[in-house]
Amino acid sequence: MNLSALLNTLDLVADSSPAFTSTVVISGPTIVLAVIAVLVIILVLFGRATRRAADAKNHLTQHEKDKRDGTINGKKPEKREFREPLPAAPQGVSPEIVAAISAAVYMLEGEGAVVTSIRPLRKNPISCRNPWAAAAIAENTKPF
Amino acid sequence: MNLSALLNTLDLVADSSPAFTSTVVISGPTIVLAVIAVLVIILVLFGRATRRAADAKNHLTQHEKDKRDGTINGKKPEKREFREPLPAAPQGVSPEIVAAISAAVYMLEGEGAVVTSIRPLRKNPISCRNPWAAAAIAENTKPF
Amino acid sequence: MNLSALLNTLDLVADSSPAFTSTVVISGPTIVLAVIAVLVIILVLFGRATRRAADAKNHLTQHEKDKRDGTINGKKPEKREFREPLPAAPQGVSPEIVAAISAAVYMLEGEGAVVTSIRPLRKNPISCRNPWAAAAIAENTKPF
Amino acid sequence: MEILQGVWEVVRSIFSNSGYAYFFTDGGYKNLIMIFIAFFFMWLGIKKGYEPLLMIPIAFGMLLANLPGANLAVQYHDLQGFIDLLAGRLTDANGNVLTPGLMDFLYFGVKAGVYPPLIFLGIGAMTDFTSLIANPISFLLGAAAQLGIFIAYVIAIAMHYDPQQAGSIAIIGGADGPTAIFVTSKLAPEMLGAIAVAAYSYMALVPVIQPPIMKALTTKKERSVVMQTLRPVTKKEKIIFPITVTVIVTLLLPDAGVLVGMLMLGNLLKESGQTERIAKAAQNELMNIVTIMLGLSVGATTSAQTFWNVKTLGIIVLGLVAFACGTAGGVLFGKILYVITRGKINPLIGAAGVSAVPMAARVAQKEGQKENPSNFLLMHAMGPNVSGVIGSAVAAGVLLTLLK
Amino acid sequence: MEILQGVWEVVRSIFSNSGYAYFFTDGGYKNLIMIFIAFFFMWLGIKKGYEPLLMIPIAFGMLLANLPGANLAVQYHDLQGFIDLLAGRLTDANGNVLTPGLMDFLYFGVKAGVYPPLIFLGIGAMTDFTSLIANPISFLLGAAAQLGIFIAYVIAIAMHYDPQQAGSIAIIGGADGPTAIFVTSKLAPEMLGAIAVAAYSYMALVPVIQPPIMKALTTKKERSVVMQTLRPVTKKEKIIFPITVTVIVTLLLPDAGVLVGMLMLGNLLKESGQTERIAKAAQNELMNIVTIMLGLSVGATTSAQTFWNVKTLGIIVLGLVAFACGTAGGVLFGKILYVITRGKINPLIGAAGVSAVPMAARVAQKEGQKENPSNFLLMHAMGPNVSGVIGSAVAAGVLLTLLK
Amino acid sequence: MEILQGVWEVVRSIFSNSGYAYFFTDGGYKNLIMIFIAFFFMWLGIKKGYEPLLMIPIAFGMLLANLPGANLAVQYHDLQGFIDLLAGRLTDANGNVLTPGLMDFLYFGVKAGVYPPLIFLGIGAMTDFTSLIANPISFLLGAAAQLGIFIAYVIAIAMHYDPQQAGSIAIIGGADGPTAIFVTSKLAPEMLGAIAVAAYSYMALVPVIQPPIMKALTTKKERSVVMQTLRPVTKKEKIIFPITVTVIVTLLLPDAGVLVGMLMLGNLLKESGQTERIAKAAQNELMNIVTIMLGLSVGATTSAQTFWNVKTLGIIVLGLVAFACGTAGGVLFGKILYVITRGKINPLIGAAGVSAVPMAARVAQKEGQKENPSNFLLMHAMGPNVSGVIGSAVAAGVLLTLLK
Ligand code: NA
Ligand code: NA
Ligand code: NA
Repeated sequence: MNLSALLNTLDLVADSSPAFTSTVVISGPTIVLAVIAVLVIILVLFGRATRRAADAKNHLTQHEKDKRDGTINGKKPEKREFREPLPAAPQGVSPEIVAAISAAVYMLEGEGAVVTSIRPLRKNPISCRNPWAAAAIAENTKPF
Repeated sequence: MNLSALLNTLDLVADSSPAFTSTVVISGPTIVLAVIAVLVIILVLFGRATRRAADAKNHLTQHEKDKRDGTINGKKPEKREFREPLPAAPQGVSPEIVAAISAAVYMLEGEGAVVTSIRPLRKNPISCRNPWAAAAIAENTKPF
Repeated sequence: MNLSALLNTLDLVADSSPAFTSTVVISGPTIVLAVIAVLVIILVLFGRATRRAADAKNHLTQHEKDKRDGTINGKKPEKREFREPLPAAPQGVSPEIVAAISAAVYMLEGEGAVVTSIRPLRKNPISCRNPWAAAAIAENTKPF
Repeated sequence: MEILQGVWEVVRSIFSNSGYAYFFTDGGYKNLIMIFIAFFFMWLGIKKGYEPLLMIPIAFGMLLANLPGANLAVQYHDLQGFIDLLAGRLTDANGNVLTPGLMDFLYFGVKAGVYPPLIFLGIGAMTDFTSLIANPISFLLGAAAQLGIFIAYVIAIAMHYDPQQAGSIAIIGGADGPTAIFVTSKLAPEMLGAIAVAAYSYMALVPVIQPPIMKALTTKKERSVVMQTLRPVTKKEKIIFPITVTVIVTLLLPDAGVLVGMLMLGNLLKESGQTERIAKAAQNELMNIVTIMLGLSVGATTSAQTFWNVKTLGIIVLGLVAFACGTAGGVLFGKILYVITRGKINPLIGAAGVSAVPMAARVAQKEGQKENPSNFLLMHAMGPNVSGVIGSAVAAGVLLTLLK
Repeated sequence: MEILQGVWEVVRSIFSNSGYAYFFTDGGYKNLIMIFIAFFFMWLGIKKGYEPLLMIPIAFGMLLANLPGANLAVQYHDLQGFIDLLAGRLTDANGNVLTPGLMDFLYFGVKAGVYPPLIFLGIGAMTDFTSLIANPISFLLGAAAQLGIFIAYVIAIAMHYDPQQAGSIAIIGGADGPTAIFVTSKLAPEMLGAIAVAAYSYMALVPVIQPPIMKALTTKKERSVVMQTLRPVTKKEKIIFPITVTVIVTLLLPDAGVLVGMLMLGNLLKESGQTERIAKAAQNELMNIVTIMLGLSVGATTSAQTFWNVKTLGIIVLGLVAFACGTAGGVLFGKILYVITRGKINPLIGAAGVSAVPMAARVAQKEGQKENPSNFLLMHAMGPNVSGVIGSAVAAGVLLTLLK
Repeated sequence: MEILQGVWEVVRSIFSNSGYAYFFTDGGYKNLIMIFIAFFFMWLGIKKGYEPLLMIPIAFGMLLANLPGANLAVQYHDLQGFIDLLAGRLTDANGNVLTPGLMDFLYFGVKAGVYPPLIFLGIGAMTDFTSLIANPISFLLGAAAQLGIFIAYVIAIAMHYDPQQAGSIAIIGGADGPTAIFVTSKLAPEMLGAIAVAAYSYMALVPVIQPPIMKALTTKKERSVVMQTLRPVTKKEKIIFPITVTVIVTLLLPDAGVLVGMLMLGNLLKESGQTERIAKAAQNELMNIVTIMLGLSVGATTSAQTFWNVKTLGIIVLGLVAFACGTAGGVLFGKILYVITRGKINPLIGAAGVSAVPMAARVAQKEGQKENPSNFLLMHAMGPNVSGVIGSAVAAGVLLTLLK
């Protein structure tokens, strides 16, 4: 059954009346938030399930598990061994991420950025299968 | 004049009757084979005409002619000079073909294959004009 | 208002009569020439405006200005310093243009041509953004 | 004599009845104004770089549509009208039968609602939802930033727009071109050109519109928040994400299904790892071809009569309101999350929720870095940013459901 | 009060009338089943790699078509129905006027018989017929492997399918997706989704289905036959081949003309050496775009009512029968040729005659190598393999002629 | 017995009613002749390299259209006919309802006037108008070379062609395939195949047809003229040029608007420097796909009844006349400019005004070099050459205005 069919049975005619306008302006954001909230809940639950399955499967060492959970649950990791060589790297940001983001920022903004390592670029979260697709992403994500 | 128009005049209505079903199941393969058989005959005749024309044009030496005919008419060539260096090459398979096929098999199956020469790949019967087309062939001939 | 609507009011019916045919054959080329002539006038005026604006903006030296105007207004430049090293280069053709055209001719005709410099090819007036587009231009401007 | 007279009449008629002469007829000046507006938008696209991939085709379509007699304006508003036009059943004001022109055929893909979903397919194949999967809470920011849509709706109603027109104007606040075109082509096709142009203009102006709002609504401390590294996301999650979103959203809000579904199909083709060939086609060949046809035919809907009136002027104002309120909504919701998470979320990334991928995310990155040069918000802002695309498709579904 | 009531009604209605609620209405469970079937086929495509280029779009189209209220299922079955849908003359069971959705427009290319020939154009531009030209006798193996089609037809009739449905099911044995879709869209469009999915599934299962049949029907001696080197083929022959095949087949069997003709045009564009530019476009851009639209819209024909019934279950059984019998037919005819040529033909290459290019040829190669590690049948098997494409197009012509 | 009889009847009927048998029926020989004509054009395209990108698809379409019973000929001549065909309202001479075939759908883009403007879009994106901007006077040469069109028109009228047919034949002299197809599909669709083939054949023959005319009309001194270096052209001029040409031409001659407008949009996309992505799509993907569909469906309009008659034979003669007179017109106008500019313009470049880009310009280059080996006219000839494209689009507008 279609929603607009139902709206007809509710005598909610789309007009410029305050009643209908208020309906739109109150129910609109509510519905958008509600739909997205359902998605958030499912994603959170699914993320947990995935991690649990991964844990069970991979027999992670407690150390590794702590590290990863620390990142996800939002607890600060107590110690990061690779922190010293990068003075500017702030709490919670690994040097690889800094490099990756620096490169991305440089590409997008043309501003200078200290690149500490070239390796992480291979793991750039923007999927760059071929140069044409990469150019396409850079060029074409803009207009939409 | 269309065949289905004729079938109407024959009172051959497409139904589930044994008569019509038998008609389909007997005439169907017959027609397919007949159509293909006509093609085979034409191809064979055309192939012979092509060779004859090529012979007349190229003034082939008798030796070369024998060699080529031997391959086509299915007679074993008495001697192949380049046979010794390739122990595994069986009767009727030239080392170039072995190499080409090995490469093809390797590409398709991922199994090891002895490649004796890199040159025949240029004559690879799969037309590889550009890498994208080649990838397309490998990737896309699969689904259809 | 559409032209054909007007033609109807003029009782100019498209038929095979000498009157209509003459109308077509006289007014046709006239209109084509007139439309193009309007374009020519606008382009000439616009070209002058552009140059004047460029002059005002760039504060060209008188020497450079003369040189450029000489080319455009059709006056022969009195002297070309780089003329000697290229004996075949005729009046009004710079060696760079010779090279560019030689390369273009060579590409198109396959005939030999003396290429004096490889640099001007970068300024080749045919836009060659990528090899595929370049191939496309060479291949596809042909049929249309 | 007859011949010379005929020739003279023809040549004279060419000039006296050409488009030039038309400009001096009753109402002809409107076309002239439209042509200059087209030049203005071309200038925006070419010289200013305002979303040129769509602005230039739209502006050129606008130019062609307003050259009198060229039959390059879209002549119908619904599918039945297209059939009538083909069958020779549509007439103009003087009773002359209209003949279909190029733009009528190209526009069919807009009116049929085919081009925007195909562009969403391509966008999906180019979008990386990793940040969103790693940090689902940022999804809410992409929802909050749709607030501007509904605020603009109220104001538009107050300015005496029809509900359908108000909804079409409001969706500019979604900061998403294909969504705006899709909704407008269904609700108020007569405003399509103006709304498309406004949407793409404001999207290009994101770096100008957003920063003052972001600064006004946040404290220095909030803007300085450095966010935690995102967790890694498995391939499995990336594959299940588009399927889940399609099912959940479409079941809750069927009218959002076509946009969300095609976006997610594109993403699935990319993430599956099995269909690179067609994922590439979706994001390159198909998208480029559709972009040309969409831009050109949307521009060609702007005949002088429909475009240039007071209602169009309102679009400019309301579009800006929608954008600004959307930004504010995202930032304010970001502040709520800042409080809830005890300072773990930087409210600036809320502004990225308006979509306008990836510019809004870059703006958030830039503003954050102004307070703390070593603060890298880009990846965190990508979450709200791509969720803004989904958010405005959901808002589009709401508007279509209520107003259609 | 009125406002609050309105809001409440809207929000409540969203949830009480969403697709979720629909699942609990009369017959709603069928959609839920279909959604899980779609998930299953997505899993086959993504995880198992079963012809993912078509399986994933088909499965996603199936998912979208069965999300209630989204208007993403194909709503018509013939061209007249499409016109009626555009003109607002089609109604649902309750008398509501149907509005055309995205899938209705994309499906037009299937129903009009445009997509499959365009895919054949691309396949032709990718196919090398050299092996077939060098060894024309292998053409007969591609004909013999169509036997399965007609055996499946008899069984389908015995299982009380209509002749048109039986023909559509039988063509699965042709192991050729576009051919199966073309025939089914003409004869039994209500079965299109199921048959397309079955055809692509069994094509993906060729390496599982064929080897036991091949072993059961051949002796070790037969499987060990090493075939002669193929003669070289001139460019002239390669150019004349597609033209000849087009003329001969179309004159004998006009209904096979459109498939065979487009296949051969694609091949001519490739072999002519003069039209590389458009041959590439046919095998890349055009084919990829059509593949997306074909897959998606074929999947969208599977509404819950038509897909999930006993007749669909039969397709699974009969498709397997058709495949198995086709393989057997090819191998048995190979044995006949083995005898006639006094052991020069290896019967294994007959199995490649079902088409499913190039997988069936690889299977023949692999089985032959098991008996003799230095036996390379691949090139010899390519002959029957590509002839199987022509063979099933001819068989399609026969079925269309007799059953249409 | 019934079964055997049925089988026998079916098999017998296949052969007795196949296309082969049709050739011996009344008028059937015409199809056979057409098939051989198609072979001839294939030979021209493949072996002789006569514009193969269009000649091969056209010839293949011609072949398919004349294979009896295959339903691969275009069956309608106007848009209403297409709708009737879809709706099952068209019948053949015997009263049987016609069913739409593949070519009917592909031809829709020709009949709707969509393909030629899209090809012009691609051509515009590939064309460099620098030479023309630097030397506007050469624009006039591209206008003068359209003279052949109108001379051919008079002769065609004298040979008792309809005015519409005469105009379609005359436009061959424009040496521009898409323009010829666009005009003919509007004025005389029944001649489309013949005119397209003639146009492309003569375009391929430019290096044979032009040189004798060029030599006959010029003196050695004229041919030896070395032209001045062209001035550099700014990016701004290149951007303003396409916009200006669109506005001026379309206002003066609205019927030329669609061709000129799309050509100039393509050029603007290229020159703007902001839209490389879609400019590439216009000149590659879109153009290649449209080329295949255009060629194939234009070829499929040549049913035996319409193609092979005395009127078609006249096209061959008149096309040559149009070409020759166009060349002469360009050269003679070049001589006028030679006098006016006091020997600064080489009259040979006038011959390039027929368009046929870039072959005609190469011919001018070659002839000039014969007199003076160090004379490089290529860049100077490109001006008239590309202006010939605009010139013939303008001439097409005149013909459409007067004859439509
Ligand atoms: Na948005
Ligand atoms: Na097959
Ligand atoms: Na021309």
